[in-house]
Amino acid sequence: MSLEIEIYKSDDGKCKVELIGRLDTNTAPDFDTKIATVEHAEFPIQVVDLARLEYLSSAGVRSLFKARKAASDAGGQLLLVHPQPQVKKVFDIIKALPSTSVFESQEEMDRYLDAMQRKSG
Amino acid sequence: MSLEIEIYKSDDGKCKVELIGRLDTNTAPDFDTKIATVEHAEFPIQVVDLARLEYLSSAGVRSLFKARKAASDAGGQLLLVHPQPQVKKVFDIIKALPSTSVFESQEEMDRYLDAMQRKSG
Amino acid sequence: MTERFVLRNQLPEVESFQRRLEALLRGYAFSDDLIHDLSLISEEMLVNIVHYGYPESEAGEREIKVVLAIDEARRICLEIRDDAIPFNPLAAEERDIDDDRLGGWGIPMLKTLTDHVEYARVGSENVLTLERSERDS
Amino acid sequence: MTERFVLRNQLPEVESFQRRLEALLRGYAFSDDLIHDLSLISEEMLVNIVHYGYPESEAGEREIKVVLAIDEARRICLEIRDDAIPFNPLAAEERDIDDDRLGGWGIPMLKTLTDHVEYARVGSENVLTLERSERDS
Ligand SMILES: Nc1ncnc2c1ncn2[C@@H]1O[C@H](COP(=O)(O)OP(=O)(O)O)[C@@H](O)[C@H]1O
Ligand SMILES: Nc1ncnc2c1ncn2[C@@H]1O[C@H](COP(=O)(O)OP(=O)(O)O)[C@@H](O)[C@H]1O
Repeated sequence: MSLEIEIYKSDDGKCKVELIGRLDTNTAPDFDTKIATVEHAEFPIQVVDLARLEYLSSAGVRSLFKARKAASDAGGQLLLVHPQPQVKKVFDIIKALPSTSVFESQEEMDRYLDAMQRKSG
Repeated sequence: MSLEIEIYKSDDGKCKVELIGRLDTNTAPDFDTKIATVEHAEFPIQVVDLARLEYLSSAGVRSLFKARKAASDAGGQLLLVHPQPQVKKVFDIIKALPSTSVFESQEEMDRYLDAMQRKSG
Repeated sequence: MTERFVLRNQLPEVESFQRRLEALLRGYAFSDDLIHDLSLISEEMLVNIVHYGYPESEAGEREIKVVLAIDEARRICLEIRDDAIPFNPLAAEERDIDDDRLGGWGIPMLKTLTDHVEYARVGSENVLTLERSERDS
Repeated sequence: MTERFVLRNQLPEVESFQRRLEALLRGYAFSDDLIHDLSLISEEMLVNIVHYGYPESEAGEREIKVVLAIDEARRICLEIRDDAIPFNPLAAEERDIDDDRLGGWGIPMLKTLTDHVEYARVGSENVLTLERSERDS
């Protein structure tokens, strides 16, 4: 009935955040605090892995959006991957979410990042 | 036609290695070198994520086994997760592989690790 | 069957209500999908009441009443009653696409995940009644 | 159809053969599963020949010949011919379960992933012939 947050970092500036459990009114503040510890300069691309997120309420959505905005304000990106059915349902209600920020699979995300890099490079 | 190896580490001693592409005669030496850089004392549990591994030959199996043995010799563990069908097929041929080292999902692996911890704690 | 709950206006009560609601519906063999949706709507509506309905100074001192009813057709009716400031979520302005506020999702969820919703101000109370049955998936 | 390949006894040749084999079979609309299996067996057998069959000092100087044939029934026949030291993989000792060597998987794969395998020593050559058709999955 709670949230576990695992933050993994690679030597080459990739950061992956795994959310396990529920991101809701109760647990969102903990997510806010932990995601804020990831330096944007060092980790411009932050991937939030939702594979084990069972429940997302609007308080959680708000936290994800805040983190996404913080990343993009700092010139980086925060991407979401592997939403499960209940979580996908919530994203579907929130139609305003750009399709370029939630990816079904890591492959789909890789293709997006590759395309982006080709454009900017 | 090659292998990408992404190594992620958490502050609390978890290490996740993502293999993308092919682990075969050509690429196994690169895996051997990179996995050897992960300190067993600091990261007793190493998780190798096979979600994006498309091809595994016996040279790759040998490398995974070597890494697994190095981890257990050092008192740690190396676990494999998310084998795709072609990779699962290879593991099936190698019946000797203990069922406690390849997991279909992260949840399954978590349950195993929890049970282990309860036993030892 | 009808079940009554009384919650104080503070967040931990919302969470424990959700757990009880989920367990109860699970006992009636409703689908994970339906249980998820009702739990989610409950969180959205109850947290809003706690956050916006009462002054900070009265936190934990007021009561929110919830009635859960399941009829023979397995239609679920949830009634949420509070004596907070008048607020009709159905009359609240629709969020528009260009809206760049980070929040404001609770009410769209209420509308999408229920079959029918009604609001009434009855005396000093907000009464929100919502219905939901199993959906084909 | 029949296609002939000549490889030098060095690892990069094995990999490029695999790529050509995969492309060719893809052109014939074989399943990913079958293509995977034949590519895998090829790697296993050809790498073994390169590693164990020839002295290190002759690396890259000898030829391994491969013939791929596909018959009307879409049965695939792969013949691998080398002039390395005599070695019959079918006569090689079975790995046993308690075997704690880290390797030794190439030959079990050969047996599992083909429908039929034959070995012959013909003059100074090892001739390994294997057959494989689509399998129900
Ligand atoms: N029970 C309530 N009492 C008073 N105002 C409310 C109530 N519920 C919602 N509101 C108002 O409606 C707005 C939209 O609510 P909602 O869609 O849940 O999004 P959010 O809570 O993220 O702002 C809130 O910001 C608040 O101003
Ligand atoms: N072409 C070959 N020529 C000579 N010896 C071979 C050949 N292929 C395999 N062998 C022998 O058979 C053993 C088992 O081969 P294999 O099952 O592919 O496993 P591995 O190569 O991992 O040892 C090898 O260790 C080697 O001694």
